[in-house]
Amino acid sequence: MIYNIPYLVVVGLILIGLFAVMFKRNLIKIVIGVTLIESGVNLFLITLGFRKDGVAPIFTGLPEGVNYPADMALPVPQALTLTSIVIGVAVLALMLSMIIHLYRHHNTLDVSKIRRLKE
Amino acid sequence: MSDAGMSKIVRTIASVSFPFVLIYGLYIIAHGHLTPGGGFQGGAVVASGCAMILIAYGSSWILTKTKEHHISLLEHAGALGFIGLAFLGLLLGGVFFANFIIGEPILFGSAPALGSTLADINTGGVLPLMNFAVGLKVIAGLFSIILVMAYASGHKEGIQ
Amino acid sequence: MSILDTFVAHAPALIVAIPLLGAFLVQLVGRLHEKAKVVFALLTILLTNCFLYLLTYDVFTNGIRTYIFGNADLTLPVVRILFEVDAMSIYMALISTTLILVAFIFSWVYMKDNTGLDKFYTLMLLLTAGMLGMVFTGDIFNFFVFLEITGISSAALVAFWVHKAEAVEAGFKYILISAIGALFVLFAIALLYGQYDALNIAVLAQSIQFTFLDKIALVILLVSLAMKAGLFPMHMWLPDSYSRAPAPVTIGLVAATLASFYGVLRVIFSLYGGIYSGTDLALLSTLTSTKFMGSLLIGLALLAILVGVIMALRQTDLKRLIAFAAVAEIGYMFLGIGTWMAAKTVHVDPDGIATAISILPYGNLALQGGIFHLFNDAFDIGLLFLVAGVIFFVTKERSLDNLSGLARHMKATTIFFIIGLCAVAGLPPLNGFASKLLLYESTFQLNPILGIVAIVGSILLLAVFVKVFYAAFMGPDLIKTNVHKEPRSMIIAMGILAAVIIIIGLFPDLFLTHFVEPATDALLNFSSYTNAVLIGGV
Amino acid sequence: MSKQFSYRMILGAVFFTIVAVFFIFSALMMHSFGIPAESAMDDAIITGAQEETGANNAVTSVVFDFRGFDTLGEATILFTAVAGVLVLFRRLKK
Amino acid sequence: MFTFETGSGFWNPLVWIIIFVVAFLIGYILRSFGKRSYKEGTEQTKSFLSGNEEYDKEHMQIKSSNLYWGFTESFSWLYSILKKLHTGNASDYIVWFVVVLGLFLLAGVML
Repeated sequence: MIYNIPYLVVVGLILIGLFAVMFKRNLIKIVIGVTLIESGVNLFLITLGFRKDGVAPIFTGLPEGVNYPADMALPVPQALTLTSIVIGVAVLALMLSMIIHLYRHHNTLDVSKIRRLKE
Repeated sequence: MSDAGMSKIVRTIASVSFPFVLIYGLYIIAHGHLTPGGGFQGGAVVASGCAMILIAYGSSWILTKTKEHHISLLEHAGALGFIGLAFLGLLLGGVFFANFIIGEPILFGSAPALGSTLADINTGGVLPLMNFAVGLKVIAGLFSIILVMAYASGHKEGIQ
Repeated sequence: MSILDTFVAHAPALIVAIPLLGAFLVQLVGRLHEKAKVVFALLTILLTNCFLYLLTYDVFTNGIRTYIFGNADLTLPVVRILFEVDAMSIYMALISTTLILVAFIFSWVYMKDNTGLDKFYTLMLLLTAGMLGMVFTGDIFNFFVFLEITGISSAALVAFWVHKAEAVEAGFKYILISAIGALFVLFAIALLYGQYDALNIAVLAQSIQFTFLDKIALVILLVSLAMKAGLFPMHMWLPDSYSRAPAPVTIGLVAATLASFYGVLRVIFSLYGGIYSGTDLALLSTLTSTKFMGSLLIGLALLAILVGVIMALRQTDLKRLIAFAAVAEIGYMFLGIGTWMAAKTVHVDPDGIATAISILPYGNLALQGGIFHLFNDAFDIGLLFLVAGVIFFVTKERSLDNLSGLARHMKATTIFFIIGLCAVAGLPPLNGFASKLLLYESTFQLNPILGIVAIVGSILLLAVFVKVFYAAFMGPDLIKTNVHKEPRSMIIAMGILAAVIIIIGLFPDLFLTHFVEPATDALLNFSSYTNAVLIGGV
Repeated sequence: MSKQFSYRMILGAVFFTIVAVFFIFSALMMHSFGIPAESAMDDAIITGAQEETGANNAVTSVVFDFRGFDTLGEATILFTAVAGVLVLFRRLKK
Repeated sequence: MFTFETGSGFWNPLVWIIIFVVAFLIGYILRSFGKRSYKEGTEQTKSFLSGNEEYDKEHMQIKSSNLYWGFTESFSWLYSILKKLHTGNASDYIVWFVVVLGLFLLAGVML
């Protein structure tokens, strides 16, 4: 059970992010919530790739006595996390640009006041 | 961040440290197939160095030195280089994304010995080239995003 | 190996790579001449279409085709990304490329007064590449990447008219929804990866045990993709973004929404196909869960139909009205899936011991209806959005209250609107009826209420569009200024869609046997999907 | 946050709790941290990386070779974001 | 080629078109029985509104928001619920996502 604490941290991050997106009214805080969910998912991916007493999966200057693959961290989750981080940057950039425009149009960052499209 | 840039102290420190950041980022890009790092990571380092200059000097100053579409051109070059390498793999290696350089007697062509080895930059096939293409793309892409957003938060009318 | 065979062999990669290359090049080409970018983008799409037709012929004659990226020296397990193209993927790809082609033709005149057109075409090509990648990929993480490409590019396109507050608001809502949905998809992928150490859909499908974590992953995948496809309580972004995007983008969004719907299909029928398509007695324990989920999907689908049409009835904004009709149409598709999921029965012998599990024939019929309806929805709703786009282009007016007597000026548009109206409301001679008939008959056998609600929704949909026809096209000529004839490129764009609608309306059986049934069989035939990767080819 | 409790807050809170409970349960039911339940694919990659791609860094070989198409998609996403941001901040008058 | 079976029925667009043509013919025949002797431009072609003056064409057109007035009025209770549902608040969209996620988790995982 003690070994599941990293997963609980992951779930905690995702839930905090989700809570922020659901109940916070400031647009910037909503975006922070989205990035929190994203960090949680990234952390989850990295956590899946960890192997106890493992080294990084790089052969340059590999210490003697490391028997690969059994003692190496999994490389695929790291690659997936890299992809996911870049995607997160892209989404963040676009969201913030839209918020700049929303602020110009509505002069507020309150999400409950930015609702010209309803019903 | 005011658009006029920051004080002289910040500017000087930024200009002095910028070359080091640049070198470090390029090192990470170039050694992507040997040590931790790669195109994305190194590109992000260089782009953060560019962002430092941007904050120190202000976006208007940057736009007097370079135009946004020149940076955009660099980004296109990176993207085209990447997908071009993939297409070259189709033409020369028979499959999309084939590693067509490995095993050939050209730069990056040699294969490393199996197991623990020393760093030999002349390995990896198309991987170092792709690292460079992606690095160029990330530098230009992130920098143009930051530049445009910094400019737009100070000015009402659009860029370009 | 002839040159044609080479083309066919590399077609899956090229169909996605060519729009990508075009997207990277279109801004550079756009510097040469004002119209060069449009021509270049159109040529890119046409080239993609050519490769797609080659691949279509091949897949419909020779079966599933896989394509592995990179030199495949490692054999098993499948480590490289691969594309797996079956009849269902082809079916979806044909819908998306046709809609995008129409959107490009339509945008020729529609967008000509805007700045930033090179980026517009870049984003449109990226949207195309994203959708095609989503439908072709056989790797679940790759699916996520293309889902994000589709989401980001379409969000930027929804907010294309940044000087309008509503457009930016719709764009923000869309990107929020799409980011959250995609992140939860990634979370589910990570759950699956952590258990089976595989990302290939076929490999995962082989090894899935339907444990607690698998169920959670299934639910998360299903709900987040359903949100991106616009299922009922999560449909609210859809009218917002559909109504505020420029008309060519709306067509692209229709296709993107359907690509997400394809994701739902893939999750249910391929990734978890072993549980859902299987009739093994060992699956008895999973039966209640699947049936409950099917019933829940049916319930939400019925609500989607009713809420969609009832909300559409009181809308005055033309594009928003059509978007609510699209919500109802999406409800019909989910009704098909839900009925299929709920149509599993257990045969019990007199002692009360289960002897066999089987899927009732009306379940497959409902699925066929749903998949047929997917096609019809894309083209009918697409045509109506194009008509709305023409009206907006000519009159610069969104509200139906200020429109009247348009039939006096725009005869072609009126005819196309009538065709779209009849098709979307399921009036008999056109294609909408054929698919809805399948849905009515099959859902009626599950529970008569379902069929009745579906028919009521259809009738109300007719009422909705009769209102539009009366308000916008009939009546006195109120708008006297600025009304000119619709440009020829728009008539061509609408004509393509209308022609497809009429042809399929006249020959529903031909289409059903040659396209819908192979697509449905490809979905239902779970073992052939996995074997194509695990035994053949790789 | 608003002071009064609206229906959406109650609805959201109830279902948020349900989702939270399920997520926490799934975290507890994951395999133990540091001991991957299954690692056939990753082991094959680690053993094959040097030979097949000629790169000492297995992660780079995954990023650019084994899953190179993902990286193309990722680069495309960055490209999309740049195009999107430039579209949003473009000059509106010709 | 035209017909497809649905298990308990069939559908053939040709039959429908033939019925359409026949109905059109019947309508045309009935129309040809009508009187040809009305005079254009006289009172015969004017519409009769219980003796009231005929409005201008502009005022005769019913606005689209008033078109299904009876329906929307009698279902106003439903519309008030639906209006409350469609708040247009971006956070609410995520709330609904979480609600459906919770529902499906209850239905699919617990059972």
